[in-house]
Amino acid sequence: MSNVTLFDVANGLATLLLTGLGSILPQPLHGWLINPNLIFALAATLFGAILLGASMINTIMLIWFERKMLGRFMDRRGAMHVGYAGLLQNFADGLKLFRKHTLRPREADSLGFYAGPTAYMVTSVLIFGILPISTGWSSGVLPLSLLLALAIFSFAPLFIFISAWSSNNKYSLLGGMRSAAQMIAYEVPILLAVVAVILVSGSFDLTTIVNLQQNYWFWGPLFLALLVFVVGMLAEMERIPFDLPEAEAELVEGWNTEYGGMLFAFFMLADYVRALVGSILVVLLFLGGWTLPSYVPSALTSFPLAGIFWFMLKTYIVFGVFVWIRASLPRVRTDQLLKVGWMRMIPLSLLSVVLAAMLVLVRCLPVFGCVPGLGG
Amino acid sequence: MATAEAAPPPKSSGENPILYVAKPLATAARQFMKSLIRPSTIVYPFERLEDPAFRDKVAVAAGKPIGVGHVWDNYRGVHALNIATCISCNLCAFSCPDLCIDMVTVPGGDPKHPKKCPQIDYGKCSYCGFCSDACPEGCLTMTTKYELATPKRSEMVYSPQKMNEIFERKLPMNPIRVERPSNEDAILLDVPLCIGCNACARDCPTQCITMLDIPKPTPKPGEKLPKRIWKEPVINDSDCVRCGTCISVCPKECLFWGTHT
Amino acid sequence: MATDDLATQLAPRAGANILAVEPFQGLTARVRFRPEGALDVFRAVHDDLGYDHLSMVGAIDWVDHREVFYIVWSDVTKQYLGLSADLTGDAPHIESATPVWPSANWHEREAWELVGVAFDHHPDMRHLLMPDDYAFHPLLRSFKLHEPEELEVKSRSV
Amino acid sequence: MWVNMGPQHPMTHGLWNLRVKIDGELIVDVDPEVGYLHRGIEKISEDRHYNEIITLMDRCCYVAGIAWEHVYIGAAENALHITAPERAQWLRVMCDELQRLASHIMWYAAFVQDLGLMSPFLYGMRDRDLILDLFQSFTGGRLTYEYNRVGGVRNDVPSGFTDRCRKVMDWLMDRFVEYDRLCLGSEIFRRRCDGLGVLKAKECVDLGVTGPMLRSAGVARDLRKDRPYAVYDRVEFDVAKADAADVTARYLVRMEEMRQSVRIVRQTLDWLDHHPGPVLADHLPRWLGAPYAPMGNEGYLLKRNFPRGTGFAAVEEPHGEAQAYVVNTGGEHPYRTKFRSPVFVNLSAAKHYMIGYRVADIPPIMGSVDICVGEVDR
Amino acid sequence: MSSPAPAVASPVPPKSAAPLLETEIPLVNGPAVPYVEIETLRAREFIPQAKEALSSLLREQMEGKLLRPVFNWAGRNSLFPLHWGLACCAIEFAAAFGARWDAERFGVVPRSSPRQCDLLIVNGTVTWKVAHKLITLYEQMPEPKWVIAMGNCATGGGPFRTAYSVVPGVDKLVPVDIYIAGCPPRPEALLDGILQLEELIRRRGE
Repeated sequence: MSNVTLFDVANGLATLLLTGLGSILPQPLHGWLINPNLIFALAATLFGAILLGASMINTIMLIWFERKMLGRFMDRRGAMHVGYAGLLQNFADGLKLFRKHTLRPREADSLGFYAGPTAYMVTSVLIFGILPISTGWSSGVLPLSLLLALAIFSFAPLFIFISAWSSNNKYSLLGGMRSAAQMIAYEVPILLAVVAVILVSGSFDLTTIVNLQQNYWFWGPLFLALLVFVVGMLAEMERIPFDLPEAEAELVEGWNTEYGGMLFAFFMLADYVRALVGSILVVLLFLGGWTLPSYVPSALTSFPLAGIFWFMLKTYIVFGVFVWIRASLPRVRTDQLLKVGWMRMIPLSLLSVVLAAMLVLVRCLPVFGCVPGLGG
Repeated sequence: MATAEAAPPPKSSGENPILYVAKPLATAARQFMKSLIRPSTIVYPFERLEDPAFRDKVAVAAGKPIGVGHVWDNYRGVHALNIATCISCNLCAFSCPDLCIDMVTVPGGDPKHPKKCPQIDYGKCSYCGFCSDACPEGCLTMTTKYELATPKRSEMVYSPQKMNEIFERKLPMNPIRVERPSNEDAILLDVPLCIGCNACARDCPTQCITMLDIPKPTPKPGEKLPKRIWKEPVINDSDCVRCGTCISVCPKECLFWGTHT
Repeated sequence: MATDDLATQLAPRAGANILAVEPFQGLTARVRFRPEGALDVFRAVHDDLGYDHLSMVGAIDWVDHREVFYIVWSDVTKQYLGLSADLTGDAPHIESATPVWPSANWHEREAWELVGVAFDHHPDMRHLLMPDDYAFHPLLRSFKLHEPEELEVKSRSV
Repeated sequence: MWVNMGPQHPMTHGLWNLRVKIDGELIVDVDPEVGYLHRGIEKISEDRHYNEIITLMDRCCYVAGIAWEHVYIGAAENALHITAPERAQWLRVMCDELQRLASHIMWYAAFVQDLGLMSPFLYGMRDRDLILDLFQSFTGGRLTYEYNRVGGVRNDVPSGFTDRCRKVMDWLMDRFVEYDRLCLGSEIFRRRCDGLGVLKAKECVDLGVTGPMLRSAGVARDLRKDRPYAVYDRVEFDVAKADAADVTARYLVRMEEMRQSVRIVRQTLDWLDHHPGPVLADHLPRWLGAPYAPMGNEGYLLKRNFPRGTGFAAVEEPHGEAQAYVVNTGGEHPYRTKFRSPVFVNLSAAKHYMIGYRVADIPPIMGSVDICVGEVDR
Repeated sequence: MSSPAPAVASPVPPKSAAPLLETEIPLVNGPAVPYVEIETLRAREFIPQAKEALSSLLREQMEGKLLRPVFNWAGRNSLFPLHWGLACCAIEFAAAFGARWDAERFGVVPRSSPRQCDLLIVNGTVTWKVAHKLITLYEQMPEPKWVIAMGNCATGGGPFRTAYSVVPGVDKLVPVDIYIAGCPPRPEALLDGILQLEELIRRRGE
């Protein structure tokens, strides 16, 4: 694996930029620019920008990936005329929405109407700053990064409800209420499923969790937790079969009915950001992150940026499974959804916690061998 | 009475949460595999179903239901008009349920009886094909041209010349033609009413009416002869296309539809 | 003869209101009745003859009077039966069939709206197809259609 | 809280408005509002020749155009005392059944999409296009066929049609299995549709509900069997029936009807292969013949004693029983036409099968009614 | 110096652009000025120049010279039509989004809420009863927006134009950009109409 970290890249870029700029500028500026503190500040900014840009481009590619894949599931082609194979389609969509006139209904609450989507977008994107992508490709060692990510992830119902309520539309209101109920119901099983992971790994740090999966990915021993986590994530991402809040058939567009233009783009983008984050979390917690099993030939893991490559590949495959589910299942009803959430998912997740605890107690997995790095 | 109980719904797969959705997932995955190579989509501006080569190509694509063979030639699209053979009989305009056909003058007729050909407003046309069924000469047919989008409403009105251009492009035309019924009514003359004015013979598009002299009767004493020209139309039924122009121009309403007895 | 049977069957309850039972193309028969005794006829047809399914209610404007016709179906005999009543006067009206056949509801709303036949004691008489403030009865013969543009208005029958 | 679902709403599949009073997620009251697509077909018919009304019939119900042509033609032929030749009757039966297939597949596509299942919409449209291709190969239109004429049909099917049609039927039979796997095989689908929108047999009869909705309540009523028109007494088929009277039952009935339709189409194809003949009646009145020409003046029209009469016909259309009532007073236009649309009645009963369910149930219930607004409003 | 916007290295600032500097800045070859101070002053010259450049950039953007082609490209390649069906043409509209024609290839994705649409496809007969609702829908759509009248009923009332309840042409209610004749138009004709609309948008440079 390459040892280049994201911060190295950002630092190098910042140094290059500042020295380059400084060299063509007259002296006092030159002096100010070539300054370790400034370079560090710029590097941090660049770091964020790269992260943001990369995640945004990834998100947009994710939309493209979904559209193409859904197309094949439906025996059609999907976007294909804008750019090569429709690669530029989503950029066109975004630019168009950026230009559109933003309308606010007269009776809508001004503050909530604008603040809701913005906050939703911001909190969704914020998670990218926490998620490690590969060794060194993270924002640093946050001991509680997993908890932080999940905490930020669960902000969404609040902002959805704010924007739904403030747009003063009956469909929006119904969608917002459904969304809030659904997300709250599925927070619990998700967290419990994560507890199982935490029990086994003994760490709240995502990087540590991934590193512990060098030899054995957690999906085997913690299969139940994985199932609960995936179903819960589907609900949190509001994708079919759990896309009730924007159930197109009965609530026109759900809670974003009244939103157009850039605000709608925020919603759309943030939804896919959350989908990406969900897929990434599945990969990080259960599928070994950027690691590959040790019996894989080293040629596959030694080329530059191999970690990122494998990580993204896994992420896209997980997302592909989500798309597959979307293409073949109808949506469930609100009461069924909540029933499944409270009466099936929570017991299952509790069971998974118990199983994980037993694994830790016996310190050994009969089939998969010992889990390294167990605490105690 | 024979009734088929609709197949009883299969038992629900129970509480097994993994088999909940296995069948639809498998079906969708199968479709995914099938359409990986070539989905059923026709890449429209580049591939066209009316293109025979393309139809043949997709017909052999195994298991892909793109079209069912040579069905296109029968489509009822824009008309093609052969101005040269049009006889200005007005039948198309009369048969149009939507009143979208106007007979407009085209160059080529003699000044006294200008040649009139149909001009069709495609913003009103319902593409029913009644006009081409009615056309006795087969000069108005429907082609497979269907792309009619335009930013201007006025461009939807196709003049006879424009339809003639379409005819000259030799697009595939609707091959199914309706036979004229064998037992058609003919145009009959109510002899006492006729004044021999020649209007029918003048306006007949097929020139199948000839005015024949009839003997002028000698008036009996005290009887006044009707004021008229002593001629009478004779209609050649085999040439007549039953357009009814003579009926509509007859000032005395003495021509009518009927069967020869 | 089916028509005679029908007449005898209807006689006990609605005999006085039956004007004629006549054969009709496509139906078993058509029963012409007096509009005043409409409800009796409906009850007799529904209960005694077993025509429990009302298919259609329509009205025709015959310029001098208006006709209301009902088509009913019996699951027992598998036959359609027509009922019809002639309404005269400036404000033609007839008793609503909704107490006997609930499905008459929308049909009668439509007939009132389009032909202007009033149905007494109808539970929900509102405009159905036209906007609420529409003031005409378009299917009257006196209501003429016209070409919206003043282009070639040619007569259809010369 | 009254919520307006329509006229522009993804659930409606057309232009109508479902006013729903909801309490939380529960439906308390409904009030369907129609008429947004009222085009006055009955009035326009008064100004048209008998054959020209056929173009209106195609547009009356746009998913079952040729079945509506059959309804109207049946009544008009009764009114004019004309009988179509045998081969034309067989062709009409074949068209009706092909149209039933197309309409039911369209229903399947729309209904399942309402449940949030996206792929079947695409599969349905794909398979329906094949039937439309078949239609196009002999009528020349995809949705608006203009194929029936008073006294028969316009033209015979082209050579090679029957083989192509058989191939498509085989293809469709395979697809029905796939449709079932996607819906019935999915536990989520069953949980959403079972016990939904129940309308029992007694209520159905009282409210005049017909078609698959009635048959799903256990009443095996089908005009094709009960009162065979055209040549339905000469083909073998079974009436699909289910007992649960809910959305799943309607789904099952429609799927079974599609299979029966395929069966009928195969029989008609066999017959058509072996019995050539004319498809348009002889001795039609002048103004019904193939070329339409001006009639002559009204006086001669009356002199010639054209037949008069009132015609009535009922046809089992894909949505239910469609009826037409044509009054002919001896002119070249009908005096009055009146059409009975099955969906109109099925929709008027909405109160009885919607109250008490949830907002999320509205799309599947309304989808199972199979609404075509064109024929509701006419 | 009357020439506009001198080069970056120009020692003399323009009088009109920076009168303040005129009074404060000593000439370069005048009395001795500390080097640092001169450099500082030079740096301050950037401010008006950058302002100028930025404002001209903005002006160009306002006039649509700069990014308009980009936005035009984006706008015409992602037309979201409103998902609603009026009559017969709605079935062909749906068929155009079906597997065989797949309008999504062109980035045409139907949305249910008018707020998120930029293309109103009037696919069917418009009656007077629905006319004001159509206008409302049109007004709810954010600018820029386009209208396609699909089929003859939307174009001019079609076979029903004589009827008492039908609007003879949707252009009586909203401005129409593209008319598609046909009754109903084939899905290909609809796609052709959408492509023509894209061409129209490109030509107009909206």
